Amino acid sequence: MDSALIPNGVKRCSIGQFAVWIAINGAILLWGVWALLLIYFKGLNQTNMTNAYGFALWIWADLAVIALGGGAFFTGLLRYIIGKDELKHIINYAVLIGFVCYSSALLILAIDVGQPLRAWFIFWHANVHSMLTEVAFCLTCYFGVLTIEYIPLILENRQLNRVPFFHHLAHNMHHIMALFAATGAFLSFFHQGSLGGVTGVLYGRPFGFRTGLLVWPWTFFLYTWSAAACGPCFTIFITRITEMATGKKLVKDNVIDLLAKIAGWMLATYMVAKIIDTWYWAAVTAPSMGFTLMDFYSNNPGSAYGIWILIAEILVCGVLPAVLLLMPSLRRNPSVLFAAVTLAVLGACLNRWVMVLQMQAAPVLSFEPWFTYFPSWQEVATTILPVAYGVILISLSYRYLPIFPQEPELNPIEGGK
Amino acid sequence: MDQHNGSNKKFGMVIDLDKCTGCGACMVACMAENNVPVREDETNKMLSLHWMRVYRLTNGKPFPQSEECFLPRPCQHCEGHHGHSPCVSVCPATATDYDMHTGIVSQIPTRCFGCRYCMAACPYHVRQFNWWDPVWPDGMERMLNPNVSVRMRGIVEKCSFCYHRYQIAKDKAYAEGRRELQEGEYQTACTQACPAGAILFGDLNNPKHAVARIAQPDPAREGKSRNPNAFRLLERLGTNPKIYYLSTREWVRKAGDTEVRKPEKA
Amino acid sequence: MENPKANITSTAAGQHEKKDGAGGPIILFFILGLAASLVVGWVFVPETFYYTKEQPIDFSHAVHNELVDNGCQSCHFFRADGSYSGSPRLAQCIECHQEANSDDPNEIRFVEEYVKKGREVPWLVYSRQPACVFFSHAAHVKMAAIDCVTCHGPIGESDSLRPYMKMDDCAECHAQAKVSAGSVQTQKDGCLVCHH
Amino acid sequence: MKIDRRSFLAFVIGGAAGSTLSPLPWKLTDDISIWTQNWPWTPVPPRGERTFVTSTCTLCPGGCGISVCKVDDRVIKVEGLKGHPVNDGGICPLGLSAAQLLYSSTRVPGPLKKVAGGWQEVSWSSALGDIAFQLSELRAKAMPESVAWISESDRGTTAELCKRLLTVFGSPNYIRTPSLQDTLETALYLTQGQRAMAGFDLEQADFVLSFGAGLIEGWGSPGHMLRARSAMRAHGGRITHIDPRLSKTAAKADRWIPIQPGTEGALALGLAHVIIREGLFRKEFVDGRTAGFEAFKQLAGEGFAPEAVAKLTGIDAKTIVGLAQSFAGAKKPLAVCGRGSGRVPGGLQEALAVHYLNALVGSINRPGGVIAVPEPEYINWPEPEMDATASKGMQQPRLDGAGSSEAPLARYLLNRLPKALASASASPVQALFVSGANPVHGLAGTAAVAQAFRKIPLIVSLSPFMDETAAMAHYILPTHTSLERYEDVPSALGFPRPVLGLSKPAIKPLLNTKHAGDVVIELARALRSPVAGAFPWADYEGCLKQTLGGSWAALTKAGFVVDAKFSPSGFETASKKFEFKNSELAKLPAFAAAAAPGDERSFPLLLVPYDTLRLAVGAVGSPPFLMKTLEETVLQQDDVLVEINPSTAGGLGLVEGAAAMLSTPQGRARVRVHITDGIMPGLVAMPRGLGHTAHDKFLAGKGVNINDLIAPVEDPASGFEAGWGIRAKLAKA
Amino acid sequence: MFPFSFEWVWDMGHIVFHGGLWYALSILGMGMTYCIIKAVYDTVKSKDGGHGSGHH
Repeated sequence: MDSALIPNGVKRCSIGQFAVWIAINGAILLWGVWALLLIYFKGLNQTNMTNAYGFALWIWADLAVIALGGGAFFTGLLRYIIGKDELKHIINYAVLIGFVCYSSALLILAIDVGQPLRAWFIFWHANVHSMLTEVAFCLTCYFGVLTIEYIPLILENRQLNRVPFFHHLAHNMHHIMALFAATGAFLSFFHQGSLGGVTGVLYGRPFGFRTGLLVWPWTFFLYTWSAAACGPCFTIFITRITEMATGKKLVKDNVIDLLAKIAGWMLATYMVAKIIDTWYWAAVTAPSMGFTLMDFYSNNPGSAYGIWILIAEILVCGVLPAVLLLMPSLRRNPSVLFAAVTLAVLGACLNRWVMVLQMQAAPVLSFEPWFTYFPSWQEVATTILPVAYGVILISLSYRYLPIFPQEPELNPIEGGK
Repeated sequence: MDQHNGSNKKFGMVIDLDKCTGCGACMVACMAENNVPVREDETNKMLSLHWMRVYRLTNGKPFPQSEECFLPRPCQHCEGHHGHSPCVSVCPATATDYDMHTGIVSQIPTRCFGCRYCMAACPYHVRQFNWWDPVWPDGMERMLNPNVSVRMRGIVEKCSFCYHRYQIAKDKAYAEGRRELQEGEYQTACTQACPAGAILFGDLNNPKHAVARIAQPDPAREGKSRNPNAFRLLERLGTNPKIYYLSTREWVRKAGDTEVRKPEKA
Repeated sequence: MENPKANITSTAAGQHEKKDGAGGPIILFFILGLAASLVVGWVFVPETFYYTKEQPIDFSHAVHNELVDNGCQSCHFFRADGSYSGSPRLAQCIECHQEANSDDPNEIRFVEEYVKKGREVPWLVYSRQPACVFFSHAAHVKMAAIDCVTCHGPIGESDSLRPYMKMDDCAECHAQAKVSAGSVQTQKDGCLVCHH
Repeated sequence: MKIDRRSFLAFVIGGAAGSTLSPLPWKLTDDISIWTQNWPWTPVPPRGERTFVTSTCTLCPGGCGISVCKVDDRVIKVEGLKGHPVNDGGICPLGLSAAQLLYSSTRVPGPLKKVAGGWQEVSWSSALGDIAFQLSELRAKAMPESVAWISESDRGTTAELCKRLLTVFGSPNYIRTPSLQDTLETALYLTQGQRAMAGFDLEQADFVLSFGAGLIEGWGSPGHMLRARSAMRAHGGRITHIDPRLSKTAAKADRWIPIQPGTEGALALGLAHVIIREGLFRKEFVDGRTAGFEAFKQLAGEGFAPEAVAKLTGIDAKTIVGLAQSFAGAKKPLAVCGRGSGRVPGGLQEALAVHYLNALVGSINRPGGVIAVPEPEYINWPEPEMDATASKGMQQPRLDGAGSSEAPLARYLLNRLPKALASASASPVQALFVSGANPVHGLAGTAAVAQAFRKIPLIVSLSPFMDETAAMAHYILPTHTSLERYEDVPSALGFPRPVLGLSKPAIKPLLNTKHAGDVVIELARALRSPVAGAFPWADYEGCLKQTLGGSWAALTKAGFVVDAKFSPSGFETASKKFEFKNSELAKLPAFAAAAAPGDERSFPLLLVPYDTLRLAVGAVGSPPFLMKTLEETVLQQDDVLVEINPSTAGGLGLVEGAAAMLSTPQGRARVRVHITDGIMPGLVAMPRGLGHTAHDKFLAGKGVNINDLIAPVEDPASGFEAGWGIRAKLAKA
Repeated sequence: MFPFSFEWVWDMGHIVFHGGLWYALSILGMGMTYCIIKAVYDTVKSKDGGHGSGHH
């Protein structure tokens, strides 16, 4: 029925099957939309946030998807600026994933503010010294870049591409994509960094506070670095999942291997920096503010904020995947690779979780308790909403756009057209 | 032609914790003065709006060595380094500001769009979010103070040192042809209400004012007090607050510091 | 990227284009849309969305200003605490208007509807500031010696009223006069100077 | 020209371009944001002229001066009155919340009559007419004494008007609600021969020994006590507080000595023992100005040696001796008693023991001591003319037995009323008026109180609020709130000097309410002659003005007048001395500590009430502001938290915040626990003032009324309510 | 209402921030403008080419 829209040389499931898949995800999406409407009309009292937890699940989700969406800028950087040409076979997908991540991040930010109707004040009455302003500006601009990068992909749809203007536009945009990618990398560097800066500058919060370089705390650089390390891991992770879901090989091993190797190096170097940072923070910064490392970790057995979380982030989800990715023999084993990228993705998520939520849970005043928080269903639903939206957008894109250039070659259609 | 009146003031407080009885008058005075709404259930203090909150501190020792102390906590009006208090520089929309002429950290509800970054920045939890529409029980909206605007849902609010009282006091002075205020002409609602006289308010820059005499801020050490019984909350963080607390009990002074962590409650 | 496929589609599209004819009508439609939305935006919406309200009583400043002894201060004055009285209350009006002093229908209506019933007149005040603004008349009139007309216009002499001021108007003057440039953020006035 | 998809697209693009060039989207964006800044459902208080009304707070007997801030005709806030001798600008949280009571949604809008279990609005004349008719019937049946009146105060013109109405009607049954005042004035009467208010010059004392008195938790005049405590400390005064619980007073004291509850009187005698034994008493006072010292010496000497007292109180003997030495060694020591805020009169012997302690150190009628503050004498109305019915009625014994041979010293014994009602087959009270009191919530053993009240055929409530007692009434004749009325305030509770205050209306009455005094006058008028004849005044305001006479001008201006020349007079006993012993004292039974009701085996713990200034007790319920200030360790959602020691909690397997079932011989209630080291093991402490069933949603249904769980305990010496706790059991829920 | 009323300051922070921001935005804007104009040009050219060649 929709065969005219499906790219040439590839096979897609039946429209019925596809419709069911979209419907399932659509239902989840609608659930999220319902929660979103509740929040818009009734206010943020629909969440379980408190005055101690001003930032909660959403901000974590925001930081996490942006970190993971970092695959787009970093792969773009590698492909267009550094000239790692093999990566052209995965760049489309990296861009798509980035687009999903960033649009989700913006959506979540729009829910998260108490006065969405005047959220534009952040642009209009901007305080340029606020990390959040930098985040908002760069995020929006970079989302523009991702849109620019995604548009030619849409225009390459078989039917759209028949329109000469679209065809030429796509062609021209591809032509100067390096320029856009470079601008995107510039913007990404700053907003990934400012997200790190968000907690790093909070000198009233010794858990998050870091010293740094000029106006940038060390977390500024760590966030950019970790996004560059874990973003590609997420690209590989989603690619693998897509391959599992479609039952097809979509990207050649050498491409994945190259990206995994680079990600491994990035992760390894990031971990070195992160460990130094953690040590410096624990040994110098925090004590100068009257804290010891263990003040930041709850002594309660079974606590969500025990020291285990630091061990998990650095060793299990940092050093371990870095090692796995750096050893060619290991990373070439598909299962090990998958495990490694999964851990790296978890590591980035855990890092953002800790920097946002544990920062607020840990009391600063000696007479205040550890604060607890558990998200309300509305928060969960609106956080899952982008996931459903991402699945739908990826499914649509996969079905109708030539996302994977290597797919026809890897999956020749019998009696091909 | 800077029409600002004379020298820079640095309004601040001295709260004598030995005098404070934890009666709660300051909280009520603040609520009544500043149109802070009340909700049916106010027992979750982290969902409750209170510009002034009285904490109960314990020395953590077993019966009968246990001791308690009450600590009223308004906005600390941190000066940080040169006015860069923890919350001010983080606000993306310039809804909060530090005024060098008064030392007051402002919060403008109509500019705020509710990102809550300042709440995350403030270690004292003085910044609170309007999770709900402000609602007054039927008829009680008649006691709203027109000098303080009612804050809408979805924004952050906090203690302003009753800035409107400064404006009112200045109006009176202007009417009498004066630019400068006498000590005591501008008082916060909590200071005025405290039946124990535990709260003093005034200009820390003016050595004639009681607050300056008692707090004895040392400008060379970011306002650290020279009074051995005085301390400020979380001084080591460099927040440079303008609320000085007095206590003759060492454990109380320590509790205000970051170094002593309370053993966690199960 | 380029492949023969694209060439084929492009020529196919070209063929299609020919059938539709030239771009003339498209530009026409573009202009139509442009014009329509400009009319909607500049004329229609302001006409429908924004409306003028009539004062409950047609009050003439000019007439009153001639009759009173003390100019504006006769009705608008500073209270002992330095606050400004603003629009007069009924109690003040009654001092002269216990009974109608003329056969002016407005005055008669005022006496009948408000004075006799003891109701305050719900004047519509152009210069009324929103709840979040603290405006000190004392600071402006007494300290800075600014004339009433500077902000209110020659309202005492006419019935025409100056449109209300927006924050930018305040800001302009404050920036010029550097009223209280104590803000760390902006090195200009802090918001608290006017807002609460 | 064909209108196809592309033309449409062009049109849309053109439209979009045009819109961006028009002010529409920009103006709309701006307008929307302005709309969010002025949401119509966010109230905007109208501006206006700010004025202040000087008045006196009448929400408690504290007599603090207040300044009511108004904007036009709205009351904005109540502030303390600077320069007032009692509170000098300070104010307690309840006083601050008075405006919330004024604008409370629980106010009764006009006279109500209960019809078939529901409320029917009636006119004042019909309500007063109906009530007068029923009262006349009682008079006709020659049982005027079956009318009773319960009020929180027995002083001032309003109380006098009520008493006068009862007198000319023929009933002796005017009953003041119980309070520490009962015991203190009896102690003064017995030892000094004066009917006076006990004032405590805390401010000038240098060593205050508090036997559980919640000096900063509502005891006496809160506005004064808090200020006096600071003033006292400023000149180096110290406070030692004796309390089983680390109350706020204990926490703020210089020294806290936990004690086995109920043994405070024994400790006082123990201290006296040491003081006498070591000869630390002020000889010049004891020798020169007291009588019966030898008898007291004997009393304290026998059985109150430190070791014996230590056993009883749980305070070791060395501490007792040391405490006695520091107390007697201070220049101006002052001992005070009365647990918590002094809601419960307590045992007379205990009050006497503490009073003797003051006498030993000479702290009677001197700066820094206990001062007998005489009743102001400005109410000099002519004796009313009484007819035979009235005279006969007035000769009947009081229903509460106060002044009878059983309780000769007591003037009012409201605690006995429920029993008196319950024991009779037909209710001896045929008509009950309740003004400025809420006994159904405030008396110990509320179930019995409510049951007894249900027997009364006519209950008339003069409450401004729909409180628990009003809810039980047959008529509600709503009175003005504290900010709407005139009221003379003859003294400030516990203040060491006479201060006459005037409460002035800050605002015209908002609702169809009347002054209680006017209700009395109009009721009298409706009862016709001879009752009406005793009330020559047109209205209450006229009566007050006339009564206050020359002071009126000063009172309306400043809000108070002080007797600058006041100095405490001498003793008015037969011996003109302070009497440790006299014939009346001799009649008192031997000193014994009151035990808590209940069986120790089934109820291993002790439940004790505590007071806090953040909860109103008595005639008014806590307004929303107060409820908001409650700590999270007091109330969690609708559950009250009871305080227990970690060792108590450990034994019961309870953790912080855990739900538990608290049972006493009186009843059971679901509570949660707050584990704190600030309480003696084996004790359970619960705040007074919660557990309302009436009032607004901010108060009703929150927590438990401790009076549901405790039982009345009668002091054998006086008949006063002397309960301080009850045996209890706590179990995991 | 306008940022220039109050919060705008001509200082290093604003210059660096807005400088960087507008630099990036101009590149994006100019890049897209170029692409669109070029695409229009290419479209017209290829159409003309189609005519000329008489292909199909």
